[in-house]
Amino acid sequence: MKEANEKLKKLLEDMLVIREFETTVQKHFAEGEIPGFVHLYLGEEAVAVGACSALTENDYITSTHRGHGHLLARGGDIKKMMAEIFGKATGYNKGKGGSMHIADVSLGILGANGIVGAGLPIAAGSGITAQILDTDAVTICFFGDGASNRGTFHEALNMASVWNLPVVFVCENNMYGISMPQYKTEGRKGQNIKDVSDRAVAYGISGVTVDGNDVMAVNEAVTEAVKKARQGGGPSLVECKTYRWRGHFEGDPTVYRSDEELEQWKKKDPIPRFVKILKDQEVIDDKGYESLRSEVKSRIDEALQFAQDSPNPDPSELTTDVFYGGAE
Amino acid sequence: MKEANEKLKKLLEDMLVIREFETTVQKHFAEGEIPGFVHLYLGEEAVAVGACSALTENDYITSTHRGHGHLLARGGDIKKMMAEIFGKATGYNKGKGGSMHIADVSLGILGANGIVGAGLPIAAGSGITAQILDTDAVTICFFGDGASNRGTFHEALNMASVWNLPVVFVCENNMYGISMPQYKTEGRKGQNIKDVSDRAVAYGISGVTVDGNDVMAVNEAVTEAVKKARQGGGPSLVECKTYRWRGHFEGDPTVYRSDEELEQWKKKDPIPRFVKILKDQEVIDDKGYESLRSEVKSRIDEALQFAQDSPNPDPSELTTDVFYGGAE
Amino acid sequence: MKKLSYAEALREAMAEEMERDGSVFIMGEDVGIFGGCFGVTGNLVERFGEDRVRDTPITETAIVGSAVGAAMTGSRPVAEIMFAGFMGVPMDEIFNQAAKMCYMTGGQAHVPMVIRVPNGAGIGAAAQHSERTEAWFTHIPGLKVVYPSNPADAKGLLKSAIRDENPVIFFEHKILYNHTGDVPEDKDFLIPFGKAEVKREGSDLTIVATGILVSHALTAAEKLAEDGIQVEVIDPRTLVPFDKEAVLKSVEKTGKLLIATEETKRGSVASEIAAVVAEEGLFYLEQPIKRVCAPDAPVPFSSVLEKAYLPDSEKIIAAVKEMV
Amino acid sequence: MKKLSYAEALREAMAEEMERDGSVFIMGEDVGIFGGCFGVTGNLVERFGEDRVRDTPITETAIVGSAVGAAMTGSRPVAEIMFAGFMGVPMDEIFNQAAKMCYMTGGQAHVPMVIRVPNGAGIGAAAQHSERTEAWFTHIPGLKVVYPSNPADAKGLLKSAIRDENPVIFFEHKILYNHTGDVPEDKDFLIPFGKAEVKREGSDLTIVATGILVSHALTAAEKLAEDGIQVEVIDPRTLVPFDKEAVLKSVEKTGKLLIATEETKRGSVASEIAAVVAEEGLFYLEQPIKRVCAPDAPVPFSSVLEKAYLPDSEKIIAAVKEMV
Ligand SMILES: Cc1ncc(C[n+]2csc(CCOP(=O)(O)OP(=O)(O)O)c2C)c(N)n1
Ligand SMILES: Cc1ncc(C[n+]2csc(CCOP(=O)(O)OP(=O)(O)O)c2C)c(N)n1
Ligand SMILES: [Mg+2]
Ligand SMILES: [Mg+2]
Repeated sequence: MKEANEKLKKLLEDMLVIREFETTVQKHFAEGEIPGFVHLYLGEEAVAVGACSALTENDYITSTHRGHGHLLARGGDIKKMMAEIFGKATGYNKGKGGSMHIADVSLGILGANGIVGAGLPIAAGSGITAQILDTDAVTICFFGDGASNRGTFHEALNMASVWNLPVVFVCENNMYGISMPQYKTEGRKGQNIKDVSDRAVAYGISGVTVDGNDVMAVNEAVTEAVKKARQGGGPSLVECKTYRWRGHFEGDPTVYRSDEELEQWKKKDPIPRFVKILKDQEVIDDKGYESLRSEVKSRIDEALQFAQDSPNPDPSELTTDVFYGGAE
Repeated sequence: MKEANEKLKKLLEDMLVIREFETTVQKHFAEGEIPGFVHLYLGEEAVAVGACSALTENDYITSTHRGHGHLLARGGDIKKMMAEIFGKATGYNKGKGGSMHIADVSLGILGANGIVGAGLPIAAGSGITAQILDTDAVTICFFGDGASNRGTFHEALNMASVWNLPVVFVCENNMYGISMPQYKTEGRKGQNIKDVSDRAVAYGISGVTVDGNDVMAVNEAVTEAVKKARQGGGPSLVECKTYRWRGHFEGDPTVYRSDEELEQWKKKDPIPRFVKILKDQEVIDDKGYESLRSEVKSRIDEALQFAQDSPNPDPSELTTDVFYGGAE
Repeated sequence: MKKLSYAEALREAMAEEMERDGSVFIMGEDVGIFGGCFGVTGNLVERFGEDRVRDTPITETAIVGSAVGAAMTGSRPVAEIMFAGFMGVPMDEIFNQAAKMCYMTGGQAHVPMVIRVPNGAGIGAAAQHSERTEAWFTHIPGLKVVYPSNPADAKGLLKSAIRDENPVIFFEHKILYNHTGDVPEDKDFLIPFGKAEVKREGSDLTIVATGILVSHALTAAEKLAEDGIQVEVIDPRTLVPFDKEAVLKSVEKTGKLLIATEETKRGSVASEIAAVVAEEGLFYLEQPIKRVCAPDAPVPFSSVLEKAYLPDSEKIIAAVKEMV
Repeated sequence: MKKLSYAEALREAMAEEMERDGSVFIMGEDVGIFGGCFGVTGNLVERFGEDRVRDTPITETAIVGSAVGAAMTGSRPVAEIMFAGFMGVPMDEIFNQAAKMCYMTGGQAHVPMVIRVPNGAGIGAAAQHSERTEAWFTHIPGLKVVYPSNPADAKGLLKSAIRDENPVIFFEHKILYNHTGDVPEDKDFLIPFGKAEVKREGSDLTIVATGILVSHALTAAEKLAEDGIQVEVIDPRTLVPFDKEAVLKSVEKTGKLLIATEETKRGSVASEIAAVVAEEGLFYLEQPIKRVCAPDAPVPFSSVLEKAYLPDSEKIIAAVKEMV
C-alpha cells in the first residue's frame, strides 16, 4: 500500500518536474538566454511520465525534438539538462546538442531527434539488439501524430511486426504537426483517419488509443504493451491523445488554432486531474502537494543557476566527437 | 453485343501479345542478345490487361521494373519495345533505357521504374495535376507486394487520401519480392498481413482484393475504382493476387519456392481460363483462337526482326537528353 | 526598383509566376496559413488558395516524388523542403526520378520542377537544421543547382528556375532572408543560369564565394582594400551550370584563387571549383589555391562553437593575407 | 594465402568476424537463402541462422535506421544495400543519424555499423542500377568511406570496418566480384584505414585510382611502360580517412597527377583529390591535373553507349600521353 502510494506520488512529482522545467525554459528563452529552437512539452506531461514509469532500468527509449519531458521522466539530471539547453560545457552533450538533441545515453535514451520520425527505425534496431544479444530489454519509441505520416513509421512498424521486435510505439497525438491538424472532417489534415492507432491493422499488430492527459490510463496501456513485448509478444502501437499548450516552437503565434480549443484542453490539464485523484485516495493532502511543488521548484531554480554559471565549451571541442575514439 | 464481344476479344488478344512478347524476350535473353536485367510478366497478364482496359486515352499509368506487360496493355508499339529491350537506336528510349525503363510517354506512361515503390508518389503527382489543370484524368499506379513495404507506399497513399487524388493503386501481389514471400504464417515474410488491401484502412480509403488471374474480375474492380476517382471520389487500393512464372529476373534459380507451388499456379493460367469463358459464350471458337494466336505470333516475330536489324545508338547520343532542350 | 528583403523577393517571384502561369503551384510543409517555417511563402495561400498553395503532411518523399509526377504531366510544382538538412529524405526521388527521367526515357519526358531549400547555419539550430547540402546535387547529372546571394538575384533566379524545363534545386540561405536590397519590378526580370557576377573588381586575388559567403567576402574585400589589397569577388550564382570562364578569366588576371563557401570542406563545391582551375587554369596560379570552408564536422549547438565553426570575413582576411 | 574471388573474400571476412564476435549480424534484402543479389552473402544463413543473417522486406530506410539503433545498443550490424543507386533512399538515416549521433550526443553514443554497397556500372543495368555514389558520403563528416580494389584488400578492409567503432560505408565494385587473387588466411588480417597502397612504382606520372579503375590504371601502366613511360599507380583504399601524404609524396616525385575514378566528374572524389593537391602540392605540379571520369550523365543502357561512357585503360592511356 505504502509502496503503491509512493509510486503514485512519484508520477505526480515527475509531471511537476516537467511542468516547472519547461516553464523555466520558456521564460529564459523569451529573455534571449537560449539559442536555437525550443519545443516545449507543456500539457503533455502525462504521456512521458505514464509511459516511462512502465519501464525498468535496462530498457530503452527514443525521443524527439520535443524531448525534455521524455528525458526528465526517464530520470535525467536536471542540471545537466538545463546546462545543455543553455549550450554550456557542463551539459549532457557538452553544449554540442542543445534542446533538440539532449539525451542521457547511459539511461538508455537513444538520442533526441531533430528529424521527425527518425526515432522509429532506431527503436526497431534497439529491438533487434535484444534478439541478437538475447536480453529482455524493451524499447519505447515516442513519436508524434505528424511523424505517423512519414515513411519511417511504415517501414519501422512493418519491420518490428515481421521480426516480432520488443518495441512499444507510443504516439503523442497532440492534434497538430506544426500548423497541420492531425485530422479534421474537412479541410487541411495530416491524415484521413481519426485515430492514429487505426494504422496498427496494416502491420497485424495491436493498436489502442488512450486519454493522453490521464497518466494512469497511459501507464496502464503502456505497461501492458511492455509486458507483452518482454514476453516475446512483439510490438504494439499505443496512441495517447493530448495537446500542446505552447506554439510548435517558442515564437510560434499559433494562427492555425483557436484560443477556445486551447482553453478546452487546459481544462483537461493532467496535473490537477491527477492531484484530485491522489487527494480523494488520501495519497496526498494540500500541504503535501504544496511542499512537493516548492521542493521541485527549488530544484529547478538550482539547475537554472548551475546552467547560468557554467562555462561555454572550449573552441577546441569543435572537432572532437566527430569520430568515436578520436580522429579519423 | 457485337461491340461487347470485340472488347472481350481485345482482352484476350492483349494477354496473348504479352505472353508471346515475354516468351520471345525470354528466349533471346537466354541466347545472350539482351544485356542487363530482364523481369518478365509471364503469368500476370490478366492484371495489366484487366486494369489498363479500364482507362481512356487521356489517363495515365506508372509502371515498374516488371513493366513490359503494362506498356503492351496500354497499346505500346511492339517494334519500338523490342528494339528498346535490345538496346537499339530505334527503341522507345533510343536504347538509353532498356527493359527496366521502357515507356511510351505519349501514351500517358510516366516511366517504367527500376526503383521499387518509386511510382507511387509519381502517380500521386499525376493526380495533383488533374486537380491543378482541372482535367478528369485518372492515374493507375502499378506496384508489387514488396513495394507495399516501402515508405513511398505509405506517403503516397496518405497524400492521395488527404487530397482526394484521382489515383487507383493497383497492387500486383505475385506472392514474392525476389526471394521474400509477401506473407507466410511462419518464417520469413515481407509483411504480417494476408492481404495488402488491409492497408487501405490506414488511409481511410477503400481497398479490395481480387483474383489477379481473372481478367474480368480485375477489369471490374479497377473500372469501379476508376469511375469513383473520375467522379471526385478519391483514391482506391485494388490488390490483384497473381504469380510470376519465371524467376524474379531471368537467371534467378528460384531456390526460395517449390515447383509444386509453381505448378498449382500454372493451373490458374489466366489465358486458358478466359478462352474457356469466351468459347462458352461463343465469342470465339477454336479456329478463331488459333488464327488470333498465329497472327499475334507473326507480329512479335516481325518486331523481333526489326529489333535485331536495327542499328545501335550513335555514341554522340551519350550526353544528349541529360537536360531537356539541350545542354546546361 | 524597390527595396525588398531576400524572403520578400522570393515570394514576389513565386507570386508573379503563379499569376503568369496557372500551372505553377506550391507545395510543402506549413507553406499555407503558417506562411512557411521562414515566412517565405507568407500570405500566398490567401492570394492563390489552398489548391495552388498546398500544405502537405510531413512527407518529404511524397512531396518530391509527387512533384516529379506533377511536372511530367503538365503542371509546374515549386516544392519547399523546410531545411537543407532534410534533403536526404527525398534524395532518391531527386536522384533517381527528377534528375534521370529525361535521360532514361530518351528525351520523351521532362521534369520542370523547383525544390526550394533553406540552407545553412548561424541560428543555433544545431546539427540537423544547419546543413549545407548543395554539393550532393552538383554531383547529380540532370539537375540544375542555384544559390542566390542577394534579393535581386533571388527574384531573378527563382523566376528563371520556375520557367526552366528541368529540375532545379534552389538553395536559399537562412541568414540572408532578411537582407534587403533593390529588386527590379519588371515582371520578366530573369537572370540566366550559368552567368557568374563579378561583385567587386580587383587585381590582387580572386575570391569565388557562394551564398552567404558572398557578403562575407565583400566585407573582407572592403577591409583588405584599406591595406591596399584589391580583391576580386565572383559569385557564380548557379553552381550547375557553372560559369567556368568567368573564374578562369579572373584567375588569369590575379594569379591567386581563394574559394569561400559555408560547406564542410571535404567533397564540397569549393573542391570542384579548385579542381576545375587545377585542370584548366593551372599555369595562371602563382600561389596554391585556398578553400575557406567549415571544418569536417556537424554543426555544434553552442553559439561559441558555432561561431568558431563558420567561415566569416575574418577567416577570409586571414587566409588572403597568407596568400598575398 | 589462398586464391579467392573478391566476393568470396568479402564473405570470408564476414564469416570470420561473425565467428569471433556474436554481436555481429547481417541484414539486407535477399541476403539469406537467395545469397545476396550478387551472391556475396552466399551460404552464410546456413552457417549462422536467420537471426544473424536477416532477410529484410524492401525497406532501405528501416534497414539503415534500425542498424543505427542496433549499433547504439551493443550489436554490430553489417547491412547490405543492394545497389549504390539505392543509397538515396536511406540517405537521411546515414546523414542525420549514423554520421552525427556521436557528435550530437557529445560523444556519449557511437555507431559501429557497416553498410556494404555494390557500386558501379558495366553490366548493362542502366541508369538506376549502375551508379557510383561514394562522393556524397565523403562529404558527410562522421562517416568513414572504404573502397577496395582487389580480393585481399576487400577482406582486410571489411574486417577492419566491422571492428571499427564508427559508421563505415563500404563500396564494392560489381565487376570486381569475380576477380580473384591471393588472400591472407590469418583471422586477424586487418588493413588499417587511411593507408594508401602504391600498386606500381613509376617516376614519370602519378595515377590515383579508386575501385575498378585501379585495375584499368595498372593495365594502362603496363602498356605505357612499353613506350617507356613509367607511371606510378596509387590506390587510396579508403576515401575517408584519405592518405594525403602518400599522394603528395608521389606527385612531388613525378610532377604530374592524373586521377581516375568511375564517377561522374562534377563534384566527384576525383575533384576532392585534385583540390587537396592544388592546395598542398601546387608547386610540385609541372602539368595541369587531369581527371579521367565518366561524363556528367546518367548511365545509358545500350552496351555501345555504356562502353563509351565508362573510363577505361584506353582513356587513361590517351590522357597520360597528353601529359608526358
Ligand atoms: C523529416 C522532417 N520533416 C520536417 C521537419 C520539421 N518539423 C519539426 S517538428 C515538425 C512537426 C512534428 O509534428 P509531430 O510529429 O506531431 O510532433 P509534435 O511537434 O506535434 O510534438 C516538423 C514538420 C523535421 N524536423 N523533420
Ligand atoms: C528501392 C529498391 N530496393 C530494392 C530494389 C531491388 N529489387 C528490384 S525488384 C525487387 C522486388 C520487388 O518486389 P515486388 O514489389 O513484389 O515486385 P515483383 O518483382 O514481385 O513484381 C527488389 C527488391 C529496388 N529496385 N529498389
Ligand atoms: Mg503533433
Ligand atoms: Mg511481388
